[in-house]
Amino acid sequence: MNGLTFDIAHLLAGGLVLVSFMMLYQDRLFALINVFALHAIVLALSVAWQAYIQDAHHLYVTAAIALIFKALVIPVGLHRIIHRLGIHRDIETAVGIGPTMLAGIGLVTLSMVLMLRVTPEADPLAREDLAFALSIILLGLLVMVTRRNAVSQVVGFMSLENGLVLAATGAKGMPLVVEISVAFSILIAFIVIGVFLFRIRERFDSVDVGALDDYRGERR
Amino acid sequence: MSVVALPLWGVAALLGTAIAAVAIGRRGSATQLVYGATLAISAVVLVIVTGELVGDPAGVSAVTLPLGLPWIGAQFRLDALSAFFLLVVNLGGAAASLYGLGYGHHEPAPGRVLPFFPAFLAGMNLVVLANDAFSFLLSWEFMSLASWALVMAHHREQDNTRAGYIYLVMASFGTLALLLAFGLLAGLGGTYTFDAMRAAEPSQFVAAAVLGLMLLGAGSKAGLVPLHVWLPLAHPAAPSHVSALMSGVMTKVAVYGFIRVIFDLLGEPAWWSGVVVLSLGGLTAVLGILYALLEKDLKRLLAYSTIENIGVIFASLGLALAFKANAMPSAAALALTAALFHVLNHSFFKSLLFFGAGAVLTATGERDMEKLGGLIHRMPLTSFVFLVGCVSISALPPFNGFVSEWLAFQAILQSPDLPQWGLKVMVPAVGGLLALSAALAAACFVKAFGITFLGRPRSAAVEHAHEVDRYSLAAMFALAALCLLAGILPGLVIDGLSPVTLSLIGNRMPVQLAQPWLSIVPIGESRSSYNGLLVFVFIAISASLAAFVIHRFASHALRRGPAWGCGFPDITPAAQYTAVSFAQPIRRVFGTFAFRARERVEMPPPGATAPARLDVEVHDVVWETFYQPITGAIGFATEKLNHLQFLTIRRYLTLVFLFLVTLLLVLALWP
Amino acid sequence: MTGFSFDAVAAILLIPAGAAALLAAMPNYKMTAGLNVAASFLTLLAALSLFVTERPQPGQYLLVDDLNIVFIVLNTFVGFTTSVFSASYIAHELETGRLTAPNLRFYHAMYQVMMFGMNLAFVSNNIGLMWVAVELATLTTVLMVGIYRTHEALEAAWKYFILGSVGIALALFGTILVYMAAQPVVGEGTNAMVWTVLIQQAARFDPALLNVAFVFLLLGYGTKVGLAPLHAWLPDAHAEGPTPISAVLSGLLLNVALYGVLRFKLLLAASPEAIAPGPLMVTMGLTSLIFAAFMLYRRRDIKRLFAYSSIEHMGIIVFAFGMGGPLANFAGLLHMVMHSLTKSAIFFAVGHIAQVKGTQKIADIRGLTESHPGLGWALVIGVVAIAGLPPLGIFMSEFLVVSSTFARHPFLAIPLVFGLLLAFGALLLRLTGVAFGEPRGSTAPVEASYVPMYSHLALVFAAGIYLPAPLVSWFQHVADILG
Amino acid sequence: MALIFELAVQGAQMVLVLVLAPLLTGFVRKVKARLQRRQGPPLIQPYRDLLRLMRKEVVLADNASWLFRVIPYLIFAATWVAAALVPTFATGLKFSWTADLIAIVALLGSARFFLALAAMDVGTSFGGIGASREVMIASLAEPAMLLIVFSLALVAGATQLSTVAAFMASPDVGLRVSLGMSLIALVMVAIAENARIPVDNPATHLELTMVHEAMVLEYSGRHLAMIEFATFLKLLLYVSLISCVFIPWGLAIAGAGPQSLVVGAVAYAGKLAVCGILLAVFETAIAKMRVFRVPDFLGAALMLALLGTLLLFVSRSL
Repeated sequence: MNGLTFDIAHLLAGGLVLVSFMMLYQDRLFALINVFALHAIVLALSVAWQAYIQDAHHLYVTAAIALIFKALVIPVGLHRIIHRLGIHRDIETAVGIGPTMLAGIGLVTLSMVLMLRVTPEADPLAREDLAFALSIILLGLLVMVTRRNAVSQVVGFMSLENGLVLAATGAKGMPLVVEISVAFSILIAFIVIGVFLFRIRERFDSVDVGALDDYRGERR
Repeated sequence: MSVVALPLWGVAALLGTAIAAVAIGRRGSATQLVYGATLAISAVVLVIVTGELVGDPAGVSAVTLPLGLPWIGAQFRLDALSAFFLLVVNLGGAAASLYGLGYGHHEPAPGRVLPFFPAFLAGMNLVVLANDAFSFLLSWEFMSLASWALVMAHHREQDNTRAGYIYLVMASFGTLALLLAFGLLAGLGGTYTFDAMRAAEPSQFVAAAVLGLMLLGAGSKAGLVPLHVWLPLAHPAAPSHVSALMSGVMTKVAVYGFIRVIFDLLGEPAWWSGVVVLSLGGLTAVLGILYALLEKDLKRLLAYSTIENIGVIFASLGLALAFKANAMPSAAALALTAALFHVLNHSFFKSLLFFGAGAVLTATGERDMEKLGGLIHRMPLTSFVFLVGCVSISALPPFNGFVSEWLAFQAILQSPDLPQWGLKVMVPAVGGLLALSAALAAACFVKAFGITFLGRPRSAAVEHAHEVDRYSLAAMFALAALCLLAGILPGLVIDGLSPVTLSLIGNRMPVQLAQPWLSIVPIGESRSSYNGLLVFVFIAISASLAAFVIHRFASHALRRGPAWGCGFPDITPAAQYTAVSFAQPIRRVFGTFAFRARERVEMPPPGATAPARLDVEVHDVVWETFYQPITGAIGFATEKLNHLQFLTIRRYLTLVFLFLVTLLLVLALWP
Repeated sequence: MTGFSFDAVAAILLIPAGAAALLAAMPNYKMTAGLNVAASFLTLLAALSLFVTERPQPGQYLLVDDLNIVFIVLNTFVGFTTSVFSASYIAHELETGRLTAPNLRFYHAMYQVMMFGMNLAFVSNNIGLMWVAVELATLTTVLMVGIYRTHEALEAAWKYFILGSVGIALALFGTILVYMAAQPVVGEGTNAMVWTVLIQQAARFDPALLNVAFVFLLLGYGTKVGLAPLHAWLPDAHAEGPTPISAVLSGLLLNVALYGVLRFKLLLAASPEAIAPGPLMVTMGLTSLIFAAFMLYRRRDIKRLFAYSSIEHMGIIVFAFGMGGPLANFAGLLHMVMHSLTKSAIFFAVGHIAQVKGTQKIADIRGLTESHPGLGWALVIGVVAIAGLPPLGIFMSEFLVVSSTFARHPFLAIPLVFGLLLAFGALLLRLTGVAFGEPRGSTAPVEASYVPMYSHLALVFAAGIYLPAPLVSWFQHVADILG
Repeated sequence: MALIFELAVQGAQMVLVLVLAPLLTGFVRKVKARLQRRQGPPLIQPYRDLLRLMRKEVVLADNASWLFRVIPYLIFAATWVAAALVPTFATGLKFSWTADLIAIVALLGSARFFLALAAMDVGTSFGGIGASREVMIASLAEPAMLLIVFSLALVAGATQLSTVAAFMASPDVGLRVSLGMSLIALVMVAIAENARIPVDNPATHLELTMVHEAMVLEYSGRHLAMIEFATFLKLLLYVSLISCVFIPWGLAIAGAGPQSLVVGAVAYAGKLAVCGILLAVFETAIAKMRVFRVPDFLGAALMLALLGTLLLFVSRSL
């Protein structure tokens, strides 16, 4: 029993990492957003699974949040924005795919090494979860770093948040306050980003951060 | 109430005056009130400390106020050393205040001077009184700050702001050096009181480090080469009575700091420390006076000569260290007395000279000697006292400058008894350097007086010059009188200094007032002796005798006529020797190695009508060697780093990301 | 009495919250400004009452101890003075039309929300709650930085937002890790996040987890402290936002984040096998100090200049706490308080200057001591203070940091001194240009009260020469807590 | 009684230098003339010159200041006092301890200081030339002189001339390299200080080469007399200095009886004659050098003196 539950949890978490890699691989915005939706779905599944095995029912809420907001609402919204800004054709990776993938692999191994140093008698499930979560977070950061476009940076950021959620749910009996805060932060993030995109569109033709940088405070 | 409280009350009064000055600075009567107050306060404190120094020489009184660093409080202490330096400070302060009573009226913006002048005096008093590291550094830096504000008084001139900038940066460099020195002395326990430091026995390494740091810290304030660069910029920039204080007194406060730490707190010195200080002193003396010789700005010339005198003082201090390290107390006492005597003398004549320069400045509005000349006719009194100052600073008998110089030479002549060969050989060489600097000083002040006051006026400004007000004259004459007195009655001063040497070295020079005819005898009469009084009397007698005989028997006929000048009728005053041309022979002798001076003469071929040209280029070697590289390096680094202000957000994220990854890697590879 | 004092804590939280709601509803800006001041003042009183009343027992969520009470009082005090300053400042902005009435309503509401967030962060006994509070404060400041809606303001806010939220995420992950470390020992549930519980049990936590956690927390909160190389948001946010916000950012928000770092430093220090947090903090502190010192030289915008000096001082403070030991910790605390007061005072002055001169360009401001003596000399005093010259407070803390460091690790003191001197040179260079020389730009008088500015400077001056004994013993006690 | 005797002797010395100084200069001139196959002026010519100048009226430049008129007396007084403090025929005189060798050098220094000022007072270019060259020469000659004083003092353990002379007369001086060097250096300095060939030519009026003459160019009448007299005194001073330090034999020691004083006086006259002849021979044998060669000349003296001082530590035992 325990073995099976463990395997499934392991599978889902690993799947998340895999999807993160897929995100690294995309160089079109639409594709990126779709993959992110997938990412969110897998997250929702794993959270739900955690909820089931820990029979902590409040986690179902988190799963639902993940499913509804991240898998549906946000991707749709981003699609809209991209259409409105007409930037869906941009190829916007700053670093080549190959190096990015290599870096990603390096990051995953790094997080593995770190987490395996944790004493074994800690709950192995938690350990694996943490390892995966850490790699997802790092990969999300990598996405943000290697993308020029603000939208894709936001996407990368949200995949990072997914990693957080995974970690949080992996932590047994972590009080509700954390989930709330996670949801809350995503909410804020989305609202503020929305506000920004809106404002920025007023002023710039694209949300390209590079365009923003032309308006640095001190010019040389 | 312990004695130390009295000068502290004086300090409080000065600070109160400063605050009051902020309030009343706008009013016309402010100048009178403020300088009157400072004069009164300094005079009172002067009387107190003199009484203390004479009446109760060995007395030590300390007090702790609930201020400053919380767990030790602000500790103050009055002993022989601090009493002597308080005397120097307040004497200078009183003279400057008296001078300011008149000079202050020429101040365009008194609001920028009046509050800071008393604060400056208060700061210097506090430094000398402080008995723990925190209060010492606080007052030290407060002193710098107040003087900085005074340097910035005429802030519209570009040069002054630059001078102020370099000054304050160097000052806080010095303060940080001192801070490190005290950090070492305080040790791990953080015992910041001087008493604790005195008790502690620092290791050889610590002692060496402290000496180095003190040379950096106190040296940069006193103006030791190569840390002197700020001095010739800042001292002239301030109003003249402040310049007098900075040159005549503040540098002495720095010397006090050095003596306090090295002689008092640090315990037994190592013999090589004498070598270091000695050589630095000699170098400073010669370089300082050479700079002064090339200068044509009167106040800057005086500032450079301050550097020279500081060099002389430090050379004597180095001797004292060497003797102290080799357990030759009597010789050490002699050297230390020479140093302190010179401190006193320099505070006299340097203040006097700066007052004179200020008088010239107010009368003509000129500091550039090339535009002066012939002032002796229009400002006879000023020129007389200035002459007295020049003679004293050129170390000529029977004035005071010579006595301290002579004592220093006598101390140098004790060197054969030193065990270390290095010192044996080096001390006379440094003596040669001191002699050289003395001779150059004489040349420098022949130039200063000759170009400024003698000859014919070089600009219209001089034509309308007239004598300065009576306050200024009073201040200058008082100092001139002191110069002569200290010169003809040196025994008084030497005996007055004995408690200081007793407290620092445990020995003193023989009692001088016991000598017949008030002559001074460092060791024994058969070895060496000097009697300023008799020399003065003899010169006076023989001069008047000669004059009498001449006027009795020779002709009185006297006819005024045009100058002879070998029959050359040179009408224009421009044909006179200028400051630069006066220094030219010396520049040719010493300039080539001291300043990498080059002369290029472009002589047109015979028949060509083009004028011949003489180009002289002089390098400030110290600046180019030590400071330009630093500024260059900082400029380069800022240029490079400044790009970090203009990265894209993605790049900033990359920075964060890389930093995170590195830290994680460190953790992963952590054993 | 416990009941009453708990009310004090509650008041500290509830007054800003309520005020925020009210302000959001209120139309008229004069009233809102007044209410803003009033609310901040009440909060200050509540905070002060913590001294006289007996402390509540630490609960699961709230805690008042010697450490955070210092922060709370400082926070509410500067919050109050800044609200006074902002009243006049904002009025001027309204006249010049840079802000509209709705903006102001939003602004004031956000101001109180921010105060609420910061107070909550200080009093929270629960690392999760603390995290929430810190992020709340951060996000509100993001919105206020962007309030002018100029290109520069938007870009600054955007930069702040992206970097800030990455920081948020990292900090959260660190918090989760701490929970993971605590959970096996303390057991599941809220207790594993309660600070007072954690610190008792810390010795038995898994060191490896704690190490990773600390790295993430240091980066997460360090981003808000503005430590190099995580500082990028700070200069622009200071330069482009309204000046009261710059004052609050430098004076308060940085302290909030610093407080977080300190708490977790304690946690790590309590666990013997975990890596010592000291060296890491010392390194980051020195890096920030020297880097900021170099950056100061090329600044042309006066607010950005002082923003970098904030980075520099945060570096010094983190360095001091990293060094540890009674002297250094004392110095760190003192330095933090003094820096908050001085820097906010400087920003008040800069705000007036920018308004009267109509520019933030250093090159266009000259001879202030002549054209506006009150303002100019205040700036001189402020810069002299921030540069660590006596007789002002920062001199004492720098004295203690440098001397104690040199006695223990001479080779750490050298770069420290180097950085200090470098920064001093830059600040003085700019000050000389701004405060002295031929006056340039408008010489119109400033119609705003200098009271907040000079009251801060007066406090700093007083602290520089005399620290009251109770305060000292208090700081010493806290220093001992910090180890 | 003893006191009166001592005072008398002291006074005698003061008068003696005053009387002898012009004679020495006259003697040197005479010998030089003879060496140049000239008749030369009579020995007493300097006295005549002084008297003539005294009788002449003073022509004062229009813009000459009070300083210009005071200075000649100051110079004369300072030089006279200095000269009177150097033992001539007897050591340990009543006031010989008033000033040691360093002070004597400094006295001459102040005389020079004022002379240079006087040169600059009228404001002609020649005064400037003279003054600036004079201080340049002095800036090298004075340190050299002081180093010589050092080496003497390090040998004799005193700067008190009487003591030094007594020590040099005593047998335990021994033969020392450094003393020889100091002697040479001292002679070179003396030549420079007294403006003799090759450094300067006391007899020339060729502006570009002259130093001392350029300074006193504006003086006339009694003022010039004072300055001339001071010059004579200076020469005598240096000669008696050299003789009392390096050929101290015959000097009457402190508190000696009249007969030994007489011996001392005779010996002193002999020394003066010898030195005068040597000086004359040297001056006729050598040519005047360019002004900017002078630093090299004096630099050599400086180096010699320094070397002498340093060699002391090596050759001490000898």
